[in-house]
Amino acid sequence: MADTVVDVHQHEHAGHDGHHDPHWIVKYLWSTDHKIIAMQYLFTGMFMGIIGAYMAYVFRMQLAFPGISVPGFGQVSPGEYNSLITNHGSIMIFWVAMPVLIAAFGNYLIPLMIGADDMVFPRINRLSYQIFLVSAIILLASLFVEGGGFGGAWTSYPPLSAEGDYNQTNLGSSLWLLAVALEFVAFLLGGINFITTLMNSRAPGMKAYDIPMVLWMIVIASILFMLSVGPLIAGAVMLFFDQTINTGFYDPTRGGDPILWQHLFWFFGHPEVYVVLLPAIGITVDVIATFARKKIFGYKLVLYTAVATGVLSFFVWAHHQFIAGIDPRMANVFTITTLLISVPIAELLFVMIATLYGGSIRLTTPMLWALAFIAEFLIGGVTGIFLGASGADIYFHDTYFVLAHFHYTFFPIAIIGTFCGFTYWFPKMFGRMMNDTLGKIHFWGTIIPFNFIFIPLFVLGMGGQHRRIYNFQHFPELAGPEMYSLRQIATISLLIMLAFQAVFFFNMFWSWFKGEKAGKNPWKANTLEWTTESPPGHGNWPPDQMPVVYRGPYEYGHPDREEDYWPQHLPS
Amino acid sequence: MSENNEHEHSNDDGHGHDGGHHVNYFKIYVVLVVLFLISVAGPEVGEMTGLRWITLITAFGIAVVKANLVIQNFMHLRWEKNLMKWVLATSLILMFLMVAGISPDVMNHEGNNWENVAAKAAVERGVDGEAEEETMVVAAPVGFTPQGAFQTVCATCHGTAGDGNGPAGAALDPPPANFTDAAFWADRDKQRIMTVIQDGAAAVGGSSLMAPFGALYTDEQVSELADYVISFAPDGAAPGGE
Amino acid sequence: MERFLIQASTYAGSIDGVIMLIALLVGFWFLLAEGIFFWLIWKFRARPGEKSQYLTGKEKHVKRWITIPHALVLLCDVFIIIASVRVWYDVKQQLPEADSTIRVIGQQWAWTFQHPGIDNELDTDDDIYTVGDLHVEVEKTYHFQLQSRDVLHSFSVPVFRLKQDAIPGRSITGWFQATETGDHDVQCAEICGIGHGIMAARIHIEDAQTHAQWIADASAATTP
Amino acid sequence: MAHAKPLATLRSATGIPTGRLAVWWVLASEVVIFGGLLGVYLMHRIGHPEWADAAAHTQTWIGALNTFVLLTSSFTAVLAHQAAEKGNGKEAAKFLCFTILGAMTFLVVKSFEWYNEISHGYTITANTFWSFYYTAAGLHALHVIAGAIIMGVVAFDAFRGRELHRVELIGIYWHFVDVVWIFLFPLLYIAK
Repeated sequence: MADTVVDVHQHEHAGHDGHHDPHWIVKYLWSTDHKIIAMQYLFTGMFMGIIGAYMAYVFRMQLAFPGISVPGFGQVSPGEYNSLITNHGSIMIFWVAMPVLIAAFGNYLIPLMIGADDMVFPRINRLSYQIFLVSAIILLASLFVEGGGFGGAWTSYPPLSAEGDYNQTNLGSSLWLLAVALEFVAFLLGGINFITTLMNSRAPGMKAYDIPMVLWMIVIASILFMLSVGPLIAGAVMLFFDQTINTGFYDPTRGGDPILWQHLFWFFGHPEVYVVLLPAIGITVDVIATFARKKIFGYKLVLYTAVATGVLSFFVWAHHQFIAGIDPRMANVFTITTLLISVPIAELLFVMIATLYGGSIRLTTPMLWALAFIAEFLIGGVTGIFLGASGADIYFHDTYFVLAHFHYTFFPIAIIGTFCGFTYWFPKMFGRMMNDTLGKIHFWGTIIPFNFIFIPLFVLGMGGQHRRIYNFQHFPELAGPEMYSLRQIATISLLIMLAFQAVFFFNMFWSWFKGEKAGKNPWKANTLEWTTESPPGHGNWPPDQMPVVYRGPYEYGHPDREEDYWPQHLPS
Repeated sequence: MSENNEHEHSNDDGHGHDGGHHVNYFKIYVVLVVLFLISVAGPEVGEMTGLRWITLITAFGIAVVKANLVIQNFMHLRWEKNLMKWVLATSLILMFLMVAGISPDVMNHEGNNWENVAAKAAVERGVDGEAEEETMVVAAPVGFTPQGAFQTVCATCHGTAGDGNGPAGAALDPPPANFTDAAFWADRDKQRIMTVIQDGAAAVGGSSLMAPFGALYTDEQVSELADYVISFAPDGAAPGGE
Repeated sequence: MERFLIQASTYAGSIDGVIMLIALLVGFWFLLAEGIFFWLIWKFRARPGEKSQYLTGKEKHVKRWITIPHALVLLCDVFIIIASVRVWYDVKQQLPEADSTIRVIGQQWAWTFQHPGIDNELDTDDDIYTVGDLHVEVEKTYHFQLQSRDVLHSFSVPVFRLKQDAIPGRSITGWFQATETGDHDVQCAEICGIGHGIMAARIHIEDAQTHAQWIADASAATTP
Repeated sequence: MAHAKPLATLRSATGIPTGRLAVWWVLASEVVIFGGLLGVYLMHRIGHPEWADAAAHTQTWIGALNTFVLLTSSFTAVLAHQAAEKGNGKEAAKFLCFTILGAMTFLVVKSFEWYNEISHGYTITANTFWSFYYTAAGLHALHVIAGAIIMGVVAFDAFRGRELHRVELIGIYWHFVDVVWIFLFPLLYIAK
């Protein structure tokens, strides 16, 4: 099959390099190997995550103890506060959740789990990471330009975001927008690679229903991303022109419309939630199946509900705008579609819970993370119903209730999901086992404070506290001592949680160099990545041993077998 | 590997219908050019007969037909697997969905309990009309007194006594100006105070926390307000008048 | 909800009613799901020598454990939708006859309120403008016209359970009727720049006498 | 050769060659970018009948000339594909060069047109109609430039008889650029 993109130059280049070790820069920074690119995404994402967490620390300190000089930052001015919350949100979603969950796990797992030697377009893959890196650098640079970083919230509603006169951060907001747009381009390139690879490059014998769920989810997420981001890219170009050359796309006095941006943003923004959710669900499903030693409860059910969720997610976007000035009649339509989306999501969670039934559950660290995902995401899911119902949303919109709700969804997705996947595939990535005790200490040290951060925020939200206010002293009803004690509980819990992350980093580096050797298949799992060396060499498998697939990925506890697992590549 | 080989493969594997597509590309091209000519001529006919729908049909109807011809025959979508047709159709349908969801707000200029005043004004004045400074007609407060204005608006931050100790001022960084401080008046005149009230302190390089309030008051009122602000200055520190 | 914040408008109770209904329905599902979840983790913990069961999820008697809750979730959704849409209709779509109309104008970073004055008509000479203080009479129906001068703001009165964004270029009409006297916070609920955190106002809900007195005083103070 | 092109690229589980599959996905994402922009423009245009006065200043004949140029270049692109299918790299390169020539003509005409309009004061900030006009046509022109550059590379390879399958891929992309213009033409020029 030669009718594919073949790169002659790469051949020649590769021919030169073939027999001696390339310079480490070429090997680690200029590599086209999907595993190296995955690591680049993973560590860039982690680095950005640390920056995002630092921002959270600074503004939580300001909220709990207004006016103090925050250790490691100094006094927080209102402008800095706005910039911190804006960039915290943008970083956590665009530069942490997406690169880690989709790009890092996607790049690492797709070729390994479908039995291919690399992505189909390795050089586009590298380009994708490079654009992503540039976007991250631009974003970080935007924090230090004159006027400071952009402070108009991650939703970037015009006219505030469009006019320097309004946001006082002319350059910062343009750079922010540029960074986001470049990040979109990076993920479009990456997404095309993921989709094409999964569609075309599966190992012989691997049919559509033999693909591990995590890959389906990553690819469905990529498709959702590709189909939803287009209008926002167009909208971002328009906003960029508004900012830089003073056009009037979002200026009501010149025939534009500020509501338009909200629609374009959320037409992308809501599917985006599922773009990051689905890979996390996929990781969880795979981990649960492995450690419960169970076939997942209804493979097709999970797949179809995921697709249904994806399709429905295009019909619900305006529930972010119920009271934002859209026509009130439209709100009824979007209430109905929004509540309907709870059905497939509930079904996904039911299926995950039902998978536990009849299993033989081993509570390893990855399994704890997977179970925590379900338990915590349920809270995020049920509180979403309040916000999707237009009547209740009149009160809850833009309060801390919303904030606590989406942290209860994004935290399980981006943090719990990442730790789940990372601890599960760590042996494959680095060839050594992570320390289980340290892993469990880190787990409990993260999960317990997490709840103590956000449950007080639910209460504050119900008390009418609005978001994005840097100091509550101007609102007598919010400045009471009981309100402050709730804020302080949240902040102190955050400090405890951040402190426990040190355990994770210690565990990671220690296990990386000193951990117990993992072997090929430490978890006794079925999928193809466990059939090669840990870590896999270049090309993943020796060319003459490319795997062939004989069955689905979740054949655990099969009655015909003595062992409780049945790898995909073993002939019957 | 031989390039020729590769190419032959592409015929076999790529299309599954060897020897090209048996399309007379030239014929399609001629049809496209003819359609194109009609679409250009359409508006002329429409203008002559005064029938606007002729223009619309020839313009957009033909665009759809032409696009379809190109997509089916030149892009060979006609011979492509159904899968890709579905993908492209989905992306197109999503765009219709998007337009359907957005148009009640953006295309219409009024709806249930709301009215897009600015857009209506824009339609009203046409493309050549100059936009007014302030489309929203908000009358300046009647019965203005400088004291009253200062106490309701300015005092929130600058304090009732003009000493910068207003309830909302405590959290601000930099703190609100203290008008009773002689040092404050060392390099300020009335014109600057008026500019700051109207355009905000950022307009003179100060803190952006001092918002522009120009929309609230007429020029005379701002002048009166500035006089009132100057009256806080300690003896001898007040800047000269105009 | 009253535990957190008093209800001071006619529709605050019905909005809280929707919230309570959702809390009951989803609370039930939440507790049920978490209960089953933890029970399963405990029940099917790994025991040496015991192999897991092989269930594909295709068996009908197993599958109904998913399909029945599935249908019930849908049913609950229908209840929530009906309750929610009804309240939404009352609050946002159908405006009752107004006793008085006020105008609320947001700008960076202050609220300007235009009260109709003695003649109870807006845009006349005796209108009373205030910045940061809204005076309304209890048990009277008010319409408000919400406008913005520069960027998006959001007029939020938590005790009324009322919130509506102000959009530059648009005039959005809404209504409220206060049920209790008192002074409460008005917040801006849409980020509007550096001063978003200081964009506070107070709403003064007064009885008929006090309100009339205020109108008289304010008119006297501002009439030249 | 340990570093040979990945085996993954050579597989085709769907039956669609990997390169073409990817191009279709690129186009799907382009459809939503242009679809979003044109949809938004359409809504504004219907909501603002007064823009017809601004649209009256667009030069239909220049737009028509450009439409014809792009149609013709699309035709030569498909002829290049035909030649490539027959294995005739030189012929394919020749037709691709015609297509590039078409792209160049398009851009020259476009710059002339824009120069003319800007000198009359119809700049991108003159009115929101003109903002849309320049943004939509500019985004399209960007695609024309990108297409022309890639086509140059493909033609260079094809002339030496290499990578002939790429002629089809760039062709598909080029036809898409043509299709976008087919819709831009009536939207920006004809509907007045």
